[in-house]
Amino acid sequence: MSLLPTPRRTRATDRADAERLPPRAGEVIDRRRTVGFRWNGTPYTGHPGDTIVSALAAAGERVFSRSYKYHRPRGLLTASYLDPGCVVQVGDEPNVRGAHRLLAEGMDVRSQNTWPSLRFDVRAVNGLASRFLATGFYYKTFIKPEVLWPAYEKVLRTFVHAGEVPPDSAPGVYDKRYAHPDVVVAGGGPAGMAAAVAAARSGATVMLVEEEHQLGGHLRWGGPAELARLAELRAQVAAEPAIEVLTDAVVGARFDDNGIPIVARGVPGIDERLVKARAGVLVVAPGLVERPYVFAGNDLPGVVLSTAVRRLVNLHAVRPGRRAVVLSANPEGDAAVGDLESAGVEVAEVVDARRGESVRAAHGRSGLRVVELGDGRRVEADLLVTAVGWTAPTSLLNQSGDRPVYEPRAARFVPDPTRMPENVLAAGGIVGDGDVDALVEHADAVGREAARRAGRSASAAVAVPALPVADHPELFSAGTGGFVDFSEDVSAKDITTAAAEGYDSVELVKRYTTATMGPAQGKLETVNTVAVLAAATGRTIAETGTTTWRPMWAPVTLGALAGRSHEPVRYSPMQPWHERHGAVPLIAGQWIRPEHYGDPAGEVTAVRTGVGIIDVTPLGKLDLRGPDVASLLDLLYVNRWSTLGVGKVRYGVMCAEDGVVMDDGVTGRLGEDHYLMSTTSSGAATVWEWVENWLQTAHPEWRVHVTPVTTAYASTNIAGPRSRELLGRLTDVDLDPERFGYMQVRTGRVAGVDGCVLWRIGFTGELSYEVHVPAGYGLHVWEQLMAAGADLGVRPFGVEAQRVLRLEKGHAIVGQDTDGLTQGFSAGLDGLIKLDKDDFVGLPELRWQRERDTAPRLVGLRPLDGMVVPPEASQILDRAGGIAGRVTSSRMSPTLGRSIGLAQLDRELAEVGTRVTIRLPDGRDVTAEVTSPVHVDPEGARLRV
Amino acid sequence: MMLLPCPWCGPRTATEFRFVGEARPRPDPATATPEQWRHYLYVHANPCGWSTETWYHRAGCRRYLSVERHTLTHEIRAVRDAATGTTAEAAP
Amino acid sequence: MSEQTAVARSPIAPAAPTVRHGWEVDATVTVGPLTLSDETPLAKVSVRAPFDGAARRALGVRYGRTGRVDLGGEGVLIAGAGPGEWLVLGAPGTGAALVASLEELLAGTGEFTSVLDLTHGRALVRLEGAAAPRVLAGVCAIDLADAVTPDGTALRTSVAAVVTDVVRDDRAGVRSYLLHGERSSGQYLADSLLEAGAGAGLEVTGFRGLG
Amino acid sequence: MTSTNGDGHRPGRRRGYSAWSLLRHGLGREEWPRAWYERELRGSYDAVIIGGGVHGLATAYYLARDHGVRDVAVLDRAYIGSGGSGRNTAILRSNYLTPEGVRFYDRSVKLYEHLAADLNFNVMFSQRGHLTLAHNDASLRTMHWRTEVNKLQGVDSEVIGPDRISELVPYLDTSGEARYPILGALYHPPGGIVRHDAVVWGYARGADAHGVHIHQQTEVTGIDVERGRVTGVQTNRGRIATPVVLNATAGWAGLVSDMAGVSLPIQTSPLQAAVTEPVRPFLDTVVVSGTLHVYVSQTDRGELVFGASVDPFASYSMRGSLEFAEGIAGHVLELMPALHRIRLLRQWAGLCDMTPDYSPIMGPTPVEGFYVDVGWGTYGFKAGPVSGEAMAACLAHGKPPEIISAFGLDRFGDGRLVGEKGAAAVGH
Repeated sequence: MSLLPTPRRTRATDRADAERLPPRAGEVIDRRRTVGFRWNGTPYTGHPGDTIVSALAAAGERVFSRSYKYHRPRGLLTASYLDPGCVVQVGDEPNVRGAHRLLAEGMDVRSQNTWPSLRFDVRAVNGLASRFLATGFYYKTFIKPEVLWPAYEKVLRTFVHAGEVPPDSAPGVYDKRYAHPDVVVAGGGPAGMAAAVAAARSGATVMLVEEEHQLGGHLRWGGPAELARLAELRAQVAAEPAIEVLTDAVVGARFDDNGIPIVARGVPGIDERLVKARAGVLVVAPGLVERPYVFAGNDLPGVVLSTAVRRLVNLHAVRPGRRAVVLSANPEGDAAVGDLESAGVEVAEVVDARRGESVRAAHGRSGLRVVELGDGRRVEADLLVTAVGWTAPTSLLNQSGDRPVYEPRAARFVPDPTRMPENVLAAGGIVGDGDVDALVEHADAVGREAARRAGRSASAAVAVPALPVADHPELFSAGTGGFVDFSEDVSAKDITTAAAEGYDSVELVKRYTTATMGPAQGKLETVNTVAVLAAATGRTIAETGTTTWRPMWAPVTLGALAGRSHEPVRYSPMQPWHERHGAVPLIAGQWIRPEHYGDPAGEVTAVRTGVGIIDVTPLGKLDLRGPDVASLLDLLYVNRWSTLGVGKVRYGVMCAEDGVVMDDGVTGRLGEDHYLMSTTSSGAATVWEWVENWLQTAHPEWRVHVTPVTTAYASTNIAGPRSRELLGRLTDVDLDPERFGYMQVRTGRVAGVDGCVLWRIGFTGELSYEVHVPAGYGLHVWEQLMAAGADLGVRPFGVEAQRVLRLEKGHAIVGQDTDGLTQGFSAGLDGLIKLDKDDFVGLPELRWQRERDTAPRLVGLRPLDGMVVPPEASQILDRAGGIAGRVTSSRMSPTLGRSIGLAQLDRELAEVGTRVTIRLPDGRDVTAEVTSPVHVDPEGARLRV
Repeated sequence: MMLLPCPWCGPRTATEFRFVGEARPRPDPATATPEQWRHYLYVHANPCGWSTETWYHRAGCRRYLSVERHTLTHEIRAVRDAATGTTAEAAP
Repeated sequence: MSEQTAVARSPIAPAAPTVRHGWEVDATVTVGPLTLSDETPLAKVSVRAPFDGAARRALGVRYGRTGRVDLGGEGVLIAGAGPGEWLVLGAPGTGAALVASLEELLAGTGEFTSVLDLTHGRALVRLEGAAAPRVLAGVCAIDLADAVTPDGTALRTSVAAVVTDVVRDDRAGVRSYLLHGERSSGQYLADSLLEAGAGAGLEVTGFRGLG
Repeated sequence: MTSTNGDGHRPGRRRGYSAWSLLRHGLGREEWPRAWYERELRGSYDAVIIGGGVHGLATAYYLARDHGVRDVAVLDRAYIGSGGSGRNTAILRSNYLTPEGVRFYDRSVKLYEHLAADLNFNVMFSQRGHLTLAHNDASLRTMHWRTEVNKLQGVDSEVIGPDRISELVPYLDTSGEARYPILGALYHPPGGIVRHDAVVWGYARGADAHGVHIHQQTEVTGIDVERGRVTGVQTNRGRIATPVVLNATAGWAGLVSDMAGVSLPIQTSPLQAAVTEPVRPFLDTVVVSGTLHVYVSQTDRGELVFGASVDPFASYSMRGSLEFAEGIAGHVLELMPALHRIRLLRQWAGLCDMTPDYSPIMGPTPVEGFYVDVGWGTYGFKAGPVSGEAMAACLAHGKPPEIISAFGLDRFGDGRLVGEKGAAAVGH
């Protein structure tokens, strides 16, 4: 007959608190209140302060998930954030750490990776089949036939061990803020608290960050002495206003110059907050992580760590089992024995590893039934508690440049103080061992030193007392099998096999077996992996080394990382009018501007036959002042500027030093030493930096002041044969063509607004005036233009009409009709480039390009069938069917009633009159004739009226 | 991200700056051979160690800076204004 | 020639529009402890000169600091916005007069200087209240502690991913920041601040002026 | 180059992997043989390949298999696959922009399609399709351009609209309301993902079986050049005499070339990547947005793998940055807002050897016997097999085969750049 009671199957509500103990001194639950939730659809209750799993454990549940590969039942192991068997789905949220997340009313908690149910999972793999799923099996199978791999893969994907994200997942609330604490303390145990208090008392501002829901670390589950000490430390922390305490929060990483992301949950009204701290000094005090023991059956529900038992009993007042075996190698294990006894658990056997006693294996199906001891005895038990040692979670130290070294005497890695950067310190168990007094004394010195290094106290360097490491037996594996990585279902045998196959370095074994790559990021698994590998290869643990500890310490939601969306958008002052008049928006970089107002072809016709106005505010504009502006322009543009008179504007093109076309625009000379330069909309910022670059790094002696004024002016282009008539109704500037000719600039008053700049230019090929008005009056002037031009049939036109108009006129668009390798002579700039200038940016490359004369050319293109509009990017073929060029711009011309285009075309085919073949996207070929790029009014007569 | 100690603005996150590249002298365009010019255009010393670079503080003082930076550790040992030579000590 | 009285508009849409000093402004009045006001109508003049010469002495303000001075009979705020770069803020409608006064002030220096009225090219808001640093810390990486950026600090940095002049200009002992940036993203900047300040109770209030 | 095989090792295929062998090993106690062996480091080799990543190992494999050159050492200063080969996001595609690029990467995809069978090692190439999203007119135009060039080279690409995009990836916000609306996408069905480490191991196992020596933890500290030609390499384990050296060290390529006195037009910058916790598979295709600098795929393990563009400055640091993680998360959520509760698990970085035109540098150098297979930027993994094949031919015959003739080092001096910037910048 079994010594264990048979679990009784009852309704869950009957079992609430079935395993709950009488009140404990350090318990964190509020027994006066209950919290209702559902577990796999069944209602349960717990208390405020319970984690999801402590409430379920209190109700007698012991299985919380199925494992990744073999779908083995898994229960509680660490009872902390790291617990690999307690990952659950909560509502929309996948992969919730059930042994850490506090219970909340109405939670819908479900097990993950189970089908059809947690209790009966059809994918569960028995011991025999698991041999075939051994490490590396994917690499060795499904190789042939190749055509079947996609089908295999589909099946593999159904095995995925994870929660799910519904496509209509409700939005979350995430926050992000910057912080500049003098000291960040990672870890709120006794050492962290003491370090924080000492730093604050030395004048530092401190952020004290604790992963759990309360400060205190292991003191919380200690006896009366520890609890008294805890209360004292908490009071000291609370008394320091310079300490900001963040619980349920983690230091995610340590980046360059102490850039420290802190991820905080539990902030009211916020799902998760990312604090971007830039700390003077980082104090690393995460304590130690208890390490599981590797032996056959070590993943059975009921096999737990000593710290897990102590948390469960003392914090949540849950009886973890009925009959226990304890494997202890340290005081924590011994204390667990006391806790179990005080909780009424029968301790059937204490196996003292310090006396050479051991555990060989655990047996059971859905939970532990029998423990097999090293001496061969078999003990019935539903609980096996192991206390075999500690892992120092050195991740933040490694990220700081430290290389912790293995200390065999203590059976763990310890920091190498010689490699710690000046702005990082460590305290507590990660450094060494001692009683609470020793830890606190050490941490107090560390805290004072941290404040000093952060520049908050002028004292001499603080002498930090030594914190020696205590002896601990090296206990990693019983050599009987078992799991090394619970999250990834990697067994000791897998590691040994991998090493034997040649994957015998720690990085290769990690990659081959995926050990340490799961959600705990190696904090539970790394050292055991290293130890098993070391044993398999005959090397020491120190020789074997560890894998890289990468950010993040704990996984962070994408929502918190993203924070609020900061995607700047820019609007012209006329935007309200555009919105009211049905403009279809076009997103052009940060700018939102009208693409058209419903009828782009009609807009084109209005410009060609009457008058239209377009908002061109996004055009880049730079105000240039000083006696050396002309020299600057001569250097940056390929054409000549020193000859430009006051009151004149000129078109210019800039190339980079490799001769590639960079930007273009017109620049006007407003006064003797005053110019206004325009750039493309997308190039505005780049050109400004470019100008400053040449001024600051090449010609600091030039006296030029550059000020970006893109949005100081609202810019409107008034275009069409009746543009003069329209503008004349609103301005005091003399528009007489004799006195204000083509390519000239004037300043004056428009619609009652002073300080306007008027350029007579012609991107559209029509008589046109570009009016730049102080931006605050942009909407006013625009409305006045529309009103004053009503009888002239004035129409607003958008970017699409402008594209057609400029294409009819053969004006290339930089970046569309050119690309990242298009040099000046391939952009139709032959007449503009002045190779006889002494210098300009890109001159040598353009000189060589001219000499070679082999580069592609920008040409006009007309399909013989004028009704065919070849889509832009259609390829042009040479006679052998190879690529000879491409259509860069293509539209139906409302003015000509036929299709027209621009193309980049190989030199040999670029002569006017040549017929070329265009391959359309649908596969058809059409013939087109090469023409001049200028399709409408090649003489420019319409511009000079 | 590393902090870049701007001589004008003090230490700022590197995201406020634009990396322009290794400081390289421009050959005389009148006499440069294609080899010399394209060496200037394309070839980098690309050291794993100390490098003298140009950075532009686009979200701050809008000055071009000459920066001595270690490309592995990201330590920065000297920063001056590219035009005026001003260092943090000399900035007002 | 036909025209209507021109009204200037800020890029930030007012909740309750009214016209003052020739500008459309927000008539909303809030007495809450944490406010955001659109101060775009203020005259904004940029001055460029050598960073450490006679012009700087004439202006009396160095890079990184602010000063309030009387210029041509107007009280103005001068901020050392960059090395060799000053931002001068004055009452609405005084831009042209400020340019003239500044040009006169600098004429005697013998240095290469430029004075440029940027009133229409920039957006300007004021974030005020004890909790202002908390709001700003959501969108700005600068340390806003008194020890680092005391009252009278001027700096330029990224605020909600937009380059912004941040000028600390406390009023009656209450934390107050002027945020000055390129005009067309003014609405975006205001929206970003309101979003960052929603949890802290940030409210919009009307134009205040320099006072 | 002559073919020798000095240590008497019998080249050829060792006992293969198959379902049957798995059964045998599963039932019995038979141990698997080593995938490759630790060989004695000899004083001389016919060829020394520096860099034990996919490029170096593939070159060695094809040298031995196709050209009979077996006296080859592959040196890695750490472990095989420790550089870019084990740090990339394992995306394969051939939808490049230039005809030279398309042809080259298409050959690579073709080799990948049969690599598992060729190497008798399942590299898990999953051709689940590849979408490059366009959020504005300019990028849509580039997608059309790439599509047309691809089609002319026989590569399967097309531009598709929001409706079809939505069918392929229902989680994408194709509403048009987004800050970066999805206007269309370049859809490339042959693209997909592969198990990157498996490619490294498969080539290592294959090369070893053909007699190649793989030496891990062997760092090159110098390259001996006499009278303009290579005579050997210095390592932390002693000198190796050799007439042929291949630099296949990606991010460290400049440092290794400097040892031979060859300057390269390369700047090294980190490329960061990240992986989330697993979630139930919902994303079948690879999704890329150049405008948002992000690419996303989901592995068979359920993890989302993210990558971005290279860090915008020169650096050899692989420490990574928070700004990368923030940026990638923000951009992923712009595309797929429902994913906000998924957690980023781990981030890392690799080093990229960026060239001015985003095309590689392959072939001989001014130093005789010193070859380069470098300039791999962010697209080296995609090109592993074809680079190995081409560089093996190049080493064996002393001159580059036609398929890489556009990628020579001399193109920079001659001003003949191969403009892949538009397709490669964030073209994963």
